[in-house]
Amino acid sequence: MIGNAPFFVVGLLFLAGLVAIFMEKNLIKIAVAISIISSAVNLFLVALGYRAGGTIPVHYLAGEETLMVLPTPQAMTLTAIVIALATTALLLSLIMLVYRLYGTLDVDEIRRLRG
Amino acid sequence: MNWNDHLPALLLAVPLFGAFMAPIVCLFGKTLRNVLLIGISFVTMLVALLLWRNVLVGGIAVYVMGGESFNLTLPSGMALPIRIIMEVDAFSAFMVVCGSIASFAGALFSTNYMEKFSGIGRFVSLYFLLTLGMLGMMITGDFFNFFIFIEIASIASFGLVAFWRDKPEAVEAGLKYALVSQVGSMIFLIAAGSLYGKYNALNMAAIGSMLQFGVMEKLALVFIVGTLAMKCGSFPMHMWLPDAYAEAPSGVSCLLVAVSQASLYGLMRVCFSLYGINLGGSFIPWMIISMGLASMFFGVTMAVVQHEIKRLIGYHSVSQVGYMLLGLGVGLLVLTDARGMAEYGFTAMKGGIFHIFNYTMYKGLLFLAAGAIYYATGKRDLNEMGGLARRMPFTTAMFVIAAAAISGLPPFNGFVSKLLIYESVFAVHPALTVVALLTSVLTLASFVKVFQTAFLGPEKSVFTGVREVPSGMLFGMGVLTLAVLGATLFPSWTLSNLVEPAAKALVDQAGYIGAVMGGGL
Amino acid sequence: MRPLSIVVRTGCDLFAWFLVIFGSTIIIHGDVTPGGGFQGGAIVATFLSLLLVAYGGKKLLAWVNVGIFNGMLVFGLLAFFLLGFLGFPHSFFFNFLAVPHEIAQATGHGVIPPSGTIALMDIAVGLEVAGGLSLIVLSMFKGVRLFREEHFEEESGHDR
Amino acid sequence: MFGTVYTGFGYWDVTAWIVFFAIASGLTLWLRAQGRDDYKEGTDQDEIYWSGNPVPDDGAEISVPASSAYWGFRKAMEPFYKVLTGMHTGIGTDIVGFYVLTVAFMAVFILL
Repeated sequence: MIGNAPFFVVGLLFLAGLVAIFMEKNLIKIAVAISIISSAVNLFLVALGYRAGGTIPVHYLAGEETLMVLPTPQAMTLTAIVIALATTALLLSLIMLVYRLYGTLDVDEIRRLRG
Repeated sequence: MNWNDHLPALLLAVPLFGAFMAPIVCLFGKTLRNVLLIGISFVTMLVALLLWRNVLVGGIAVYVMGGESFNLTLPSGMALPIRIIMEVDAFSAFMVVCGSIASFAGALFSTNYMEKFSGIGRFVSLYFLLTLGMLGMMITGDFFNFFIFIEIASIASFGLVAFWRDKPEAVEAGLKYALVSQVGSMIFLIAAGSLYGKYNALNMAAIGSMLQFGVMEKLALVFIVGTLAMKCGSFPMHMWLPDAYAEAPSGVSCLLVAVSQASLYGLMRVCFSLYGINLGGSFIPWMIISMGLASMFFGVTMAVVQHEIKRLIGYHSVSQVGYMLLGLGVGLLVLTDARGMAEYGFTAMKGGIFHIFNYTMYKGLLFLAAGAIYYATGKRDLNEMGGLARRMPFTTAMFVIAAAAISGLPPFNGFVSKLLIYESVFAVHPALTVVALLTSVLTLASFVKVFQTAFLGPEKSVFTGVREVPSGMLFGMGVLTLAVLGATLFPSWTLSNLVEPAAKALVDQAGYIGAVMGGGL
Repeated sequence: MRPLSIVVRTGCDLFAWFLVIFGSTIIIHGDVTPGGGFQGGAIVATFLSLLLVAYGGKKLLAWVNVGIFNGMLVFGLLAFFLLGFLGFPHSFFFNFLAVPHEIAQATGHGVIPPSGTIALMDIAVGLEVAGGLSLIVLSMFKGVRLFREEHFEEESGHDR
Repeated sequence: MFGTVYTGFGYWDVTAWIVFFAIASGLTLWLRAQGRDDYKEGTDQDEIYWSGNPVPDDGAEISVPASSAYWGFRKAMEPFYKVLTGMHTGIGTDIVGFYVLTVAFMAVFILL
């Protein structure tokens, strides 16, 4: 049973992020919700590579002939974190600009482009 | 060391080099920066054409990044390919040619269009990163690498859509596109992770060879189809597209059109080559067809009532994507039924793929023409325009060609691809063709409105100072006009050399998998 | 932001450069430890944010020379591209400096680290990320005051 | 000369269309030339007939604005457009909502 616990946590985190996007009115909280979703996906990727009792997948540190955890999901997670950093930085800068130009952060008021 | 084998890597290395060199070159003044912008995008187009010729002659081009030799896909008896493999078959080569022509035309256009703005060094590097992301999406054979290229293209397009950071609408459009695209990418990543978790392979060909259609694969397929359909602007998820295309600088809108085609390519690559024959049931093909129909009809009904020129063209791109989804959806529907495929499925796919080429060309031309009007008059609202044909003859001529091509008037290339789609889709169900025809009529109606109000009509005193746009922009539009006229005058050549090999490559899933898994040596 | 008290500023003076040293050790040992270019670069970038918090905006913007971070960014990017390009007779990112396992085992760790270009690419990425993240911190800080005091000339192009 | 495209149900030939276009335009130009030959460029015959009133010199007053084009179409489809434009609210979270709803709809129906 313990084996599937991380995937339940991923489901809960993802739902929390998704619900927060729709319930929140403030743009910065929506950006936080999006980073919650991306951390949920990172946890999902890392949990994929886990082998029970595996050690760190670096020969230099772990020595020879031991059961190792899969390294590829860790590389995928690292890249996903790098991408999430870049998108969050750009998203927050855009939110800063929107606050400068619209004077508000309420997502319902930022709708000059409609129809 | 034959350079022909290294073309897939060169195709990505050249824009990457352009993006990294841009900050340095911009220190040495404007002309050197324009030379970099035009030169690098021209070289990318050359490499793309060479790669297309190679693939046409030599079959699927496989390139292993960082391997001993470029085609060592399964080193020393490994069961699965371990490195990132670029797999260029006829369909991706066709898409690379369309994308690089659009990128070259946009670069030519942006040299004059952006000269009055500051921060053009960042614009050039973002432009090349967007081209890199688009071309990478089209040739990569690795599924997680496809996600990385989607992200490169998305981040570059957020920055470019919100490039005029003091215009509130541009920043709002960039923000909304960023919100929906970021949620979509995370859902796509879950699909990529679950496919990796079950098959322990990231390479599309490797996953395709081992894939059985279970519950987890169904969910992964739905997440991928949903995200990629959102990125290319199909109906229920299209609302970011008219905002983003209208508010971006016009050279960038021309490239964004090709970037949305890259996600359409990804959608078709996953449906045809990854899932292919074991795409259980016909729910996904019918879903793609219904999304195509909805995008067509609601896109064009929204476009007819617009009175702002770039938003109108943006809504038209939503409806034109509907045609491609319809054509390729019908191809997907009859993938397993050989008689249906021979009778009308293959023609529908040929129509859909030919429409991708035509759409990228004339839609880019429309955005550039709208940008030229905006550059010359400074206005975007159709109510304030009138009688521009007197002062801007070249732009008017190119706009007429593009408008005739998009509404499918007989001699032009839009008509040929729509004809292929009408006749083949009719065999599936007449209602599909009725909606397609109705959309084409409404497209013609809205472009007659745009042409009459913007170009014809009496001379307005406020536009006496208007002059024809500088030559860089005219050359940019000229490249796309040449492509439209080429496909118009030589439809059979274009079909047999560009479109047919692409359709055959897309249908032939075994060939795609064999190129990588079949030892590759 | 106003500069903080003298206690914080002296603490920051003492501590700041050790951050950079710690970050660069993670970068340099990137290929044999779980660290690497990105994580090391991120730590080096915290040097600038620590200064920004301790000394406030005006003093930092007067002190810092953005050209250095631009130079690091572009140098790291071009070094990464060049290392990829040098592998060309074989393939784009070929690891042409790698020492085969048995030779490295026999002679112990020579001057060139056994992982070849991966280590050099790590250092290039570390430099690039350090420059890039510092630029992000600086431009986001400038963005806070974008329209207020700094005279923001309207983009002259589109409202002609 | 330019080759024909066979679409499985019919064919499309560019040369045939160009030949037809040349004949048709020749015919129309000939018909146009049959008009009255007392028409001279640049005289008062070129004046716009604005139902008798003096024509204003600035073209802005007499040009038809774009938003009034197809007003009948817009008026006839009023209920349809009220729903359609109502759907395009332009709020950021609505766009994400439509996307998540579509993915959920597809997930439900594919698992059925």
